[in-house]
Amino acid sequence: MRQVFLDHQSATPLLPAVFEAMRPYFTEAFGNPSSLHHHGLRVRDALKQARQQMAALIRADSEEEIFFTSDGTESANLAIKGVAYANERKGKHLVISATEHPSVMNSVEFLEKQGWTCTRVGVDSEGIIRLDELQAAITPQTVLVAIHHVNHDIGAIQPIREVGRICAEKAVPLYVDCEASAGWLPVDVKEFGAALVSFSPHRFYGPKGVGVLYRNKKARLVSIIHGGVQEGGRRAGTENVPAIVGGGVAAAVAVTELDSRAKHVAELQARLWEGLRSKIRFIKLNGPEPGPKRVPTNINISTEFIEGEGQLLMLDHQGFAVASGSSCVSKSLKISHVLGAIGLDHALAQGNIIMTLGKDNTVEDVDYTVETFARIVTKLRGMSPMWDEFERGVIDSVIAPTGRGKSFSQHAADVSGKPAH
Amino acid sequence: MRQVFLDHQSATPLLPAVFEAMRPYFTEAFGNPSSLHHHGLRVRDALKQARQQMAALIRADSEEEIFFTSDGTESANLAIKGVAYANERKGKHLVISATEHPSVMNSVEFLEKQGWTCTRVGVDSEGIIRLDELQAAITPQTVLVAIHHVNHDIGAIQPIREVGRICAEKAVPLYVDCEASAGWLPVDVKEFGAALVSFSPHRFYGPKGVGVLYRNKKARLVSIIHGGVQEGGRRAGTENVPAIVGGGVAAAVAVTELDSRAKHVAELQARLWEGLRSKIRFIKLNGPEPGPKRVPTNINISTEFIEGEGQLLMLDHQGFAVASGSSCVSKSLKISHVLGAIGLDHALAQGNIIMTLGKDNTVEDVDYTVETFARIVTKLRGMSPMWDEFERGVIDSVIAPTGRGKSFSQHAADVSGKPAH
Amino acid sequence: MSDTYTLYNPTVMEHFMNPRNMGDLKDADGVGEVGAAACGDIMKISLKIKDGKIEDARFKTFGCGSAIASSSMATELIKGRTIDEALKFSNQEVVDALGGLPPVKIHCSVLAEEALKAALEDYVKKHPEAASQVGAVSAVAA
Amino acid sequence: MSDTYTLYNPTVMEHFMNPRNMGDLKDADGVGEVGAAACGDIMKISLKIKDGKIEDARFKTFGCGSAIASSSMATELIKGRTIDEALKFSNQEVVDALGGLPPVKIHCSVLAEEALKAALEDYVKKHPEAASQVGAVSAVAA
Ligand SMILES: Cc1ncc(COP(=O)(O)O)c(C=O)c1O
Ligand SMILES: Cc1ncc(COP(=O)(O)O)c(C=O)c1O
Repeated sequence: MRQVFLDHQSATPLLPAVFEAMRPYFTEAFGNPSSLHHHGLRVRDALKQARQQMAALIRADSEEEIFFTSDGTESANLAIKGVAYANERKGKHLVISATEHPSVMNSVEFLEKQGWTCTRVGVDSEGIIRLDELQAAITPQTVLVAIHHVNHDIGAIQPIREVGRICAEKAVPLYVDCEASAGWLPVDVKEFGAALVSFSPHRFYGPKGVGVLYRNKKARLVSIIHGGVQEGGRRAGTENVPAIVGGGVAAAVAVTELDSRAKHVAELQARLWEGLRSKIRFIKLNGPEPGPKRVPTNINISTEFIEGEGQLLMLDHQGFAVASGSSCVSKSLKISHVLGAIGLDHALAQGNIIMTLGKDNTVEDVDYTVETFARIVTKLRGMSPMWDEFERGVIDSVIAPTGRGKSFSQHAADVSGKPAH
Repeated sequence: MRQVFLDHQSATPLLPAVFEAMRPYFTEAFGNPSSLHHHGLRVRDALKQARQQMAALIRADSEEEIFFTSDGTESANLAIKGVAYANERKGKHLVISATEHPSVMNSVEFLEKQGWTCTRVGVDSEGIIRLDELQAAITPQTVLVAIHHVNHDIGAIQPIREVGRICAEKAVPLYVDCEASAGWLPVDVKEFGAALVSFSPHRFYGPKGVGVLYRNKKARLVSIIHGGVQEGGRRAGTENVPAIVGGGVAAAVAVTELDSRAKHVAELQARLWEGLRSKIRFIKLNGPEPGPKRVPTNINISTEFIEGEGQLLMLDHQGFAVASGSSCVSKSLKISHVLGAIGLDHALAQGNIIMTLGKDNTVEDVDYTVETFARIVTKLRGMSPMWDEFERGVIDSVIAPTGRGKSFSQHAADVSGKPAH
Repeated sequence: MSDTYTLYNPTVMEHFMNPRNMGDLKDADGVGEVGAAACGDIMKISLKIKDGKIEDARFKTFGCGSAIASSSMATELIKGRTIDEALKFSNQEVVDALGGLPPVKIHCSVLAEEALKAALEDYVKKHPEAASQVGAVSAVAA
Repeated sequence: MSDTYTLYNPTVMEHFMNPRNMGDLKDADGVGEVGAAACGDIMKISLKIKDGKIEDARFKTFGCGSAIASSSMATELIKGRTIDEALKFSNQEVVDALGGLPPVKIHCSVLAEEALKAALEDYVKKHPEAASQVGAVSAVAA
């Protein structure tokens, strides 16, 4: 069966060159970088090179500002908790946006249990942070502001330079989670005014098992995984050498291919959304229109009157890999908090599908996706009591209201006897 | 040049079968186990199999008791902090041995800063925990006892069954760090009476980048890396699928080869120590004699009147890879705390070398090591003012005292004007 | 491949991809529509009842794969049963017939049971003459 | 390979593997032995001094590779210098001549400087007649 992979947000295949670069570090150069003999020193050199490659991707001055962790989640935990613990005496207040990734949100929640407080700055209906709210949120007790570069769900690009300027004015370090942008959009730690930046090579054709944290030397940071003195004392534990080496090569390739990759996926993104919007009624794009405010890999749509998991399963059955922010696909049975934060109607959040493009997707993939997806929508609407009730005027559309009938939420509340969210 | 790798404690080369098992998970089955489409479900199945393989190695009942982390250090952090935070209301006291790995020691130190208290139970001169002290250390506030199975430096096997019995009597969960034993000695979580057990496949020919934590369902454990709901909510972050798969295969191989590997290295261990002791004067074995109280991979020696880093460097120059617990090799300029805990004389701690055997070492390797090492000792003693002063009766030997001269420590204090430790 | 690695077992997948009894019944004798507040699933079951027996059943479902499969299976199971039998119907029958559901999806089968019972209740409301046969309805539905 | 990947640079390794001036001097004119409490390194330097000039120098060292290389290099550098010149000797010369040491190992070069100065001090003690030439010794050694 024809396979179309449209879930590059969750995984990317390893570049063959990356695999070849990793290969010798499994059996031949298998040393531990902490060892003082040549087996250890050889891989220590390899780590240094990888650090330089990571630094180059985000235009950091020195490889000494690069720390390796196990993934983007751990990097976010280290950035948030490591800065919070290091500055405990200075203050115990944090500022984040309402649409950060769970690795940031839940690190902050953990600190809240330990006595920290946090202000969550709201976003507009496109998912862009409200700068005036941010400005107002920072207090003399604030020790860290954490705003992601690009949102993982809806692809909204945040005005990071402005955020950086506000933080610089207030002299508060800024942590920018670049997991959803690094390798696809230019990241420049100095232009961003970022004290900390995290990303993970598995998002741009590098291996799983390695996360990166950039830290400007001026920012205080303590370790959160304790033990030996690996990574300059900032992260204990035996380094995952092959993954670090592979991640470095993936970063080096990303530096050279960034522009062409971005251009390619931007064209597909525009075509995909144009195709979907023209073929399917009652469909909504979540987040900004394709263009300067949206990462070119991401399309996040809500298709009215049908639920997301069903769409995902039928797509999978036809060979298409996508994701969804519907509550039925999450282990917590909650809709994505990002869809909540942009004020998306509950019914539309349930019909959510996320398609993320990659360098190997083609125009044919996109056209085939539009065509297949339109058929699936028709099939699922045929099974949906909501579609039927919409057609009969019992409930109304949120996307294109007709003025007839009650809302989905009202209807769901009526039939279940409880409010829908 | 002939290469003899005697640092299996720090690294092991990947088994070819493990590499082959990992290979498809880089480019072909590259999915994210959190995804609901077939790319994700395929790797989810693979993780389940790896969990079963890990469970089998330590005779756990169910793969649902296995959690994946990034390495042994993180597993130790999760065990210690995850149990401490989960039981905060019950009590804030921990009990560990004085010779635990830094990942345990430093996790505990971190908790101490947050208000926990900890009792460090002493060991005898062979490094075996004092069970009476352990018994006395446990209080009604104790929420966790952490005692490693085998010490990483001196290879001492702890009487874990007795430790487990004491913990069971006192109804306190026991965490056993099996990083230095798993894959080399039988580990049986039930026989140990362990609520938690950690280990890492990179210690038995598996890949770096994965650590394992077994947790009995009855033991309460909260997550320390926050974010998504991977690993049953116990460890957020994208799983390192290839390493997990490879680690599972390494565990499966270890199950079948454990006895033959152990027998092989035990023979080499006896021969190595016998050779060293007969060829080199003033040399001491740290930890128990080869036999039931010592892991068969480890030889830890102190060679008097010369320093460890120099020995290590000269060995490296001749193609031998070893480790040392001397202060000159550690980034913190401190001798291994394990050598301190067994009350080793400071001069002997400085002359420390650790040789750890693996399945591919041979009798010829061992004999060649003894011969080369003896030559290196002669060369370094020829350069050492201490050797000269010993021969002239200015200072005395600790290993075989002659009754003439002062101690090294006294001498070092005299020449430096400060006490030696 | 899509067939080897699926979120649900093959029976569930088969009922999801090729649902039985999908649609509405013209002149249904009883219709029940229920919803799960948390998850947003909505399920509607229509019944054709003759001589105290369920002659036909149809469903429409807004919800995830297991919700669709559960309603498909529930309507399959219920056809031919007497009202009294149908009133004893439990979600576990759906789970068993589907060969199991993931723990987090069991509520989908509960929804199917609730939709069926709502439809039976509706039938009794519209057909008070049947109330004697189905004395248990109000007790169950309460 | 061992030659490509070494803890120290090739100059340091060369001085460690083939130390210059290793040993003791029979009838040394000055001997200094110093130790670093923290690290346990001990370094001993013996000097042969004639007409206010260091004619020969030897070392013995208990310590790590950089301690041995530092004493080898220090004895090399110091030979032929006058006492006055030797008294101005700084560890930085050793570091530079070795082409650098890891930051954590700089103290090894300091130890070499100290051992040299201790030997010079010993010389002055044993040869009070030389005190005029070396007025600075006590100040330095204090
Ligand atoms: C914006 C963002 N931050 C953090 C993470 C966590 O990274 P990882 O999956 O590498 O743990 C993700 C993962 O998808 C992400 O999209
Ligand atoms: C006994 C023991 N525990 C924990 C660890 C830490 O494991 P890792 O190196 O996988 O982080 C080690 C590592 O050497 C060890 O020997």
